[in-house]
Amino acid sequence: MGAASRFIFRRRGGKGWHWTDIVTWVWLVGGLLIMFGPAVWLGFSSFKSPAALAEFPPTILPYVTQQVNVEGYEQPLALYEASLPDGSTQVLAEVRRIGIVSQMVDPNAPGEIIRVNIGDRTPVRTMSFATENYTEPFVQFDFVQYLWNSVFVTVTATLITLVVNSMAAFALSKYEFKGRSVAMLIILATLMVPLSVIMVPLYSIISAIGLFNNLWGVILPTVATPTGVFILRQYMLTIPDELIDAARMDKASEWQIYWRIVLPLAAPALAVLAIFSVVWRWNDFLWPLIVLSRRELYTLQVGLSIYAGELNVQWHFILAMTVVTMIPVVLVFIFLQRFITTGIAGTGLK
Amino acid sequence: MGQITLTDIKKSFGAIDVLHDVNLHIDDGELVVFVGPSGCGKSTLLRVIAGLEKVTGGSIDIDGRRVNDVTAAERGLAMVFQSYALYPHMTVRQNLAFGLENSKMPKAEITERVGEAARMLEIDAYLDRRPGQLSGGQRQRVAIGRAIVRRPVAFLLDEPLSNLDAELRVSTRAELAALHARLSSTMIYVTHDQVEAMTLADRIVVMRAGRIEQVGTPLDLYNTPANRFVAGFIGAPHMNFLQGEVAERTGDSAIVTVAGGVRVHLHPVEGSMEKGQKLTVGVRPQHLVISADPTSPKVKLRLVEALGSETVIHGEINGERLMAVLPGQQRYRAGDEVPLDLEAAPLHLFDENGMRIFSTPGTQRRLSA
Amino acid sequence: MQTKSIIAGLALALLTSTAASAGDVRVMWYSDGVEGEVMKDLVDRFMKENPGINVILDNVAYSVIKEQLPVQLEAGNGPDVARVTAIKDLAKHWLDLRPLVKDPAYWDENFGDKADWMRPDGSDQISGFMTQLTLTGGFANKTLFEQAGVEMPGPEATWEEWAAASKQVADSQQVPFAMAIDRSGHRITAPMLSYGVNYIGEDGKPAPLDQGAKDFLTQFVNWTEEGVFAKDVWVSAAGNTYRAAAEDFINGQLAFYYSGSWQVANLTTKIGNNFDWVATGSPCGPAACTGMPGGAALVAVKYTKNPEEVATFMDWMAREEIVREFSERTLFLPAHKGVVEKGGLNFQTDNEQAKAALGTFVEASKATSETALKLPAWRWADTVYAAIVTRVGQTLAGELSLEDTFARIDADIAQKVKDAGL
Amino acid sequence: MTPPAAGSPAPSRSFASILLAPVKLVMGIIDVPLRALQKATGISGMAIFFLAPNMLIFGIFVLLPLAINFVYSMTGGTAFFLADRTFIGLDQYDRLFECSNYLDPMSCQEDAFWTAVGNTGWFVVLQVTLMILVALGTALILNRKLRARSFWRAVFFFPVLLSPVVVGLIWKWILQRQGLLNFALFEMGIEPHNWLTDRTWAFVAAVGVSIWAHMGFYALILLAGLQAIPKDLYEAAEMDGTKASRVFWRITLPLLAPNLLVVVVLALIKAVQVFDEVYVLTGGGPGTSTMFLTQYIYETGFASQLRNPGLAAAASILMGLVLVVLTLLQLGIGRKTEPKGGKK
Repeated sequence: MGAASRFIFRRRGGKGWHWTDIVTWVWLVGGLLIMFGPAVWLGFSSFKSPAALAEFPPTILPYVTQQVNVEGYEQPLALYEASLPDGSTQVLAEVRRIGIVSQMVDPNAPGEIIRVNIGDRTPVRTMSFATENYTEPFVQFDFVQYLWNSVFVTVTATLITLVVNSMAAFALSKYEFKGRSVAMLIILATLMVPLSVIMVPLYSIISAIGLFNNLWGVILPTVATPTGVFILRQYMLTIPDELIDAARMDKASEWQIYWRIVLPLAAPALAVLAIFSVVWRWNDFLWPLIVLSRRELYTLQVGLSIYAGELNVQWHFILAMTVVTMIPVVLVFIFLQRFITTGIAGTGLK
Repeated sequence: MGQITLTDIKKSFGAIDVLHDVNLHIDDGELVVFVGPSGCGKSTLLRVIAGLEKVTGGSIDIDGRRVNDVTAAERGLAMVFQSYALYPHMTVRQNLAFGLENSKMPKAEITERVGEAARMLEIDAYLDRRPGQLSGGQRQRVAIGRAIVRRPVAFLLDEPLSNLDAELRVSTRAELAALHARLSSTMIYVTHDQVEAMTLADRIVVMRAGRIEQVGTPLDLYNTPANRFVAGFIGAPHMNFLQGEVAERTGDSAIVTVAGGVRVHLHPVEGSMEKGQKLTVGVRPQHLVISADPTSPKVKLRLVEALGSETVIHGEINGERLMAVLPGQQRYRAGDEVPLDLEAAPLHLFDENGMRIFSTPGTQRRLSA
Repeated sequence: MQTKSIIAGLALALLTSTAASAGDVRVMWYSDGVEGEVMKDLVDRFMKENPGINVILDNVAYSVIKEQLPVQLEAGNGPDVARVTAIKDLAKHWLDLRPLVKDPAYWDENFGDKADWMRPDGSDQISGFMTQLTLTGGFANKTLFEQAGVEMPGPEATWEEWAAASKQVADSQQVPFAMAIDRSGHRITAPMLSYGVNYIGEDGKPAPLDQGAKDFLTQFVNWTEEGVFAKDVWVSAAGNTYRAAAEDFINGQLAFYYSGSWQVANLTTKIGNNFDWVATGSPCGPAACTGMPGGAALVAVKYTKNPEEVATFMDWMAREEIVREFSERTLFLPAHKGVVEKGGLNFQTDNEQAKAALGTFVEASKATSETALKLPAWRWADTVYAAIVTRVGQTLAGELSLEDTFARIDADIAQKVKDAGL
Repeated sequence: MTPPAAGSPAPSRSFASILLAPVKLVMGIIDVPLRALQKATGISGMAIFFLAPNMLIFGIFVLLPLAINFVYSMTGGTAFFLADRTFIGLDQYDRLFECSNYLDPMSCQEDAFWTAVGNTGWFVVLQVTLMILVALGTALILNRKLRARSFWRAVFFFPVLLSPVVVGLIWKWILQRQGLLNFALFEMGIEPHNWLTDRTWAFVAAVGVSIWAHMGFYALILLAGLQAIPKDLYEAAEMDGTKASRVFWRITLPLLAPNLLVVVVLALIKAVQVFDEVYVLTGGGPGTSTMFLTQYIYETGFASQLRNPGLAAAASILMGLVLVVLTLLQLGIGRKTEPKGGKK
């Protein structure tokens, strides 16, 4: 730890610990635990059997009781560490349990039955990854179909979002026209309308125009995000107007100015919006759940919800599929993370 | 090719009038400089000519064709922007070619033109760099190159040197002059720096508050400024202005008192000057000399700037400030009192409205206390 | 590029929205456990036997059935067949299979007693059948009782007796709670019925809470405050959200857990060999020893474009041997009279406890009271359930006094009746 | 990147140009009719063209629903589709406002609505304040000279990527009675506590979890602001021997003010809309102590079998009014901070 922390933290002035160094250290390590810890634990939990998931006290890693095949018994038997009346402890296999008494045998000498009070035995456990949490859904569940739907929704929605929002942002940042401030006002005002508030009428609109049970019903309502217009416009305001004048002098049409000058220059902001759009669309749950009720149209998030029944929820599958659905988002983030800060820094949010 | 005529150009942004009835004719091959303080409308006028702004009234003609409703792209002009406005995401080559591609020029010709311009401007070594990798001077050349490849009817340059450091500005200025000589096409050049205007221009257009104050060759403006504004604007350091009054007028001579009693004897004089008329006397700092006559009016020095080749003194005479450029090195210090006189100095007289009454180098002049 | 994909997408969209070709039967299905897989097998077999009919099984989250299906139905959309629980509420959307099925008499004979649960009042419509019958009932942690040396109350024991015994066990074994009951109006209605409650007023609309209801709820709240009943599960949500207390029972934290027959499979897998447990049936109250029946039905939807195929499918699914197989494999209680009467269901589990528990539930179903059997067919049942759960949850969280609780429950129900415009 | 020698094209360019060739082609084709359009309408006409697709989608899927919601709020019944609903005027609003004492939600006919309003109010105040403090602290620390800064940045940003449902679930498993936290406390010999069924703690948990989930985003905005503060200001302060705390109050904070304002407004808006993660975490309980407005609207209008879309719409219109106030605030701030746009 010492060497690692010395590597990680350069102390103020290089000599001695200033109190701010301690605060920094505590904050970072605490942050690492609090921010990453839960997700790591989620990852491990996704490999637990249903019984282990329900278990208290919970374990960090997935464990199961070890089992052995004992001569003379058809089924494998569970291994326990039992404290015997003589005070010694021994690893025994449980044959059956009758009330509070467990009948056990020594796996090496299976002849004799030893009776142990169940309070005096603790299971011998080994780490075991319940990979069937992953494999079973892959088999039963049209994973590939759901993945394709998710990818289609995410990519299409993101592309349309980028094009449509950047066009609007271009108009709102680089042109003077009647109604510009009204448009801007409307967009800002709806920046804060949560979906759940307009869900009922939106649902009736979707079903009226026949987009119910249709991936476009998931895509279209989300693509005109006010946030996207807002972020892009703020960024485009920082692009000098002279560049656009120059392009006009260079015989570029307005459309060319948009896609050959403004779009490339707004790339950092577009990257930020793309990242957010991918994350939002990929994680979208409530709305797709409402619009889609046909198997072949499910996205992954909706697909994994089928494990939530009326009376029981099959958490082991949900957890495993949640981890699977998190992977692309994490990958996108890892590859594009440098854009996030530079993009946010440049989107005029400062 | 390259004649531009502006007739009664008006431009307003909302309720604010930026240009008032501007009339100007620019001849083919001429290098005209628009000069004036910031906010005078010179850039707007340039943008109006470029087609980037629509006029509110009047008409613009290029080579006899009215272009009011012709878009910027189709006026056949090229513009060099103050910030250069190079496309940061394109290489120099792409920057140069962009406009040509837009007019659907064959590839081969684009390559040829880009190469030619690059050679001319000595930027061929940087063709595959992006603007961000170039120095200020190199960017400036690229910006000019982008205009040149277009072979425009006229070049419009909006303060193209203002982002360069002083030294580079001087050398680039010379190159621009050479370029103009070589291309011999019409150029309109906007600057707030009168030195640039003086050195480059065939003709200078001095503007103030949306109006043209005077149009003329650099020396015209220097020698016979039409009004007090032009007189003060052209020439560095700027002209001294002294408030005065006509004390005597006899025939072709006059005596004007300035700065609380200093008498200026003028001969010959022209124009209408009557006794008691208030006026302003302008004299360039270079035209003041140290008087050998100890009775001459004395200037109390406030600051002495020794530049080596010359010495600039800032002084006061009866409460009015005065500046003089003296040749060589002088041994004065702040606080000294120095007798000054006019010797072979052109004087400029302006009436109460600031309009010139007359200015002539031939006037006899003498100061007396 | 974007435009191309938009055009392609729109084309695709048009295709998919009109893709309901003749012969398709869409089944909207939710699962609590393995029944989705069993259903998939059955559907595959059906299609093999009926090559002209293409059955598409849409596995959905229960929330889709509960929240979106009603809306779809209202818009005249929806699947052709659905597995639903709000069968009475939505009865006007179900298809009458009587003229379509091969042998209506078979349906009346075997499913007739529950047919009222899923048809508009006063009609003789055949809407579908119950895929499973559920019955609420208790589970006891036998091992805990043994360890504590407390004798488990017998079959006729009262709620008080169970509470006392469980409390004794919990105290002796240091488990956090003695008893728990799922956060569900349906669940809590069972003991309320045993206390003699009647929700149904003379006009068929909800009556104000009667004395029996107030007695039990008072008792329940007191028990919870004393730590007999687990408070957690009831305060862990707002509104009428369902919460199960199964996890606590699975972890050996409860002596007695009141839930229902559907938990058998769940408990079997998750408890494994950790302790012994038994199903107890429903404890008694002053009036009865009843559990609450319930279940899910497979119904045909009126808006189908292929009623013939739907009827063929429903006929096939309702066949005695199919119902039997479905029940045996899913460990659900069957609702088919023939299957029940013949008995001898070979539930597919090698867990003796599970088999015994299922046996107990089958036995306990005979004690189901008249009122209990009426409730699933009563339109306002859910309204009453929701109001009770919402307000009792608040009471247990300390937000309402008991008196206010009763007043609020009555007011909530009255408001809903008014909202419905009836 | 060293610039390649003159004449030879950059190697990456040729690859990119192959990739972009079809885009170029399509854009070129689109350009033809658009040039004609531009000729016909002029440049300001093109502005409308650029704005149109967004406004169209926006109008259909955001504005129209908002308008319909308004109509909904004037109708009664349980029917979902407007055509099947009866007009009842302002009854739904009357019902929401029927209260004998507005400070006591329990005295209201729709006590759940007022409880939700109160909860949302408290939540907004607490969550926004605390989150901004935490985000500011994180930004200040990330702005120090750190090794592997981008790693640390990622650590704090990471939860922003998770879906609200996942966030809710993770924390539910940690905080529930038999959760990881209690287990850890138990191991350390501290009495476990039932966090999610204690009215106060559940609220604290809701606030904490939503801070956990969103803090990283705001910390990054603040970090971007910190990095934009010119270093020479700090050097000047150091030359003057200014105390660190004074540097923070007199230099850092004032120069960070525009970012802070943006963060406050965005966080406010987000906090008023709080729903998903808390819904998964606590379900609104215990009792109704973490039930927020959005949950009330969702459950009243959609999620329960006995829904009342009209009442939900009325509640959402009232919520909208509150949001409009926040919008105006945002606009005021936006005007102050945004760079000058348009023409010179």
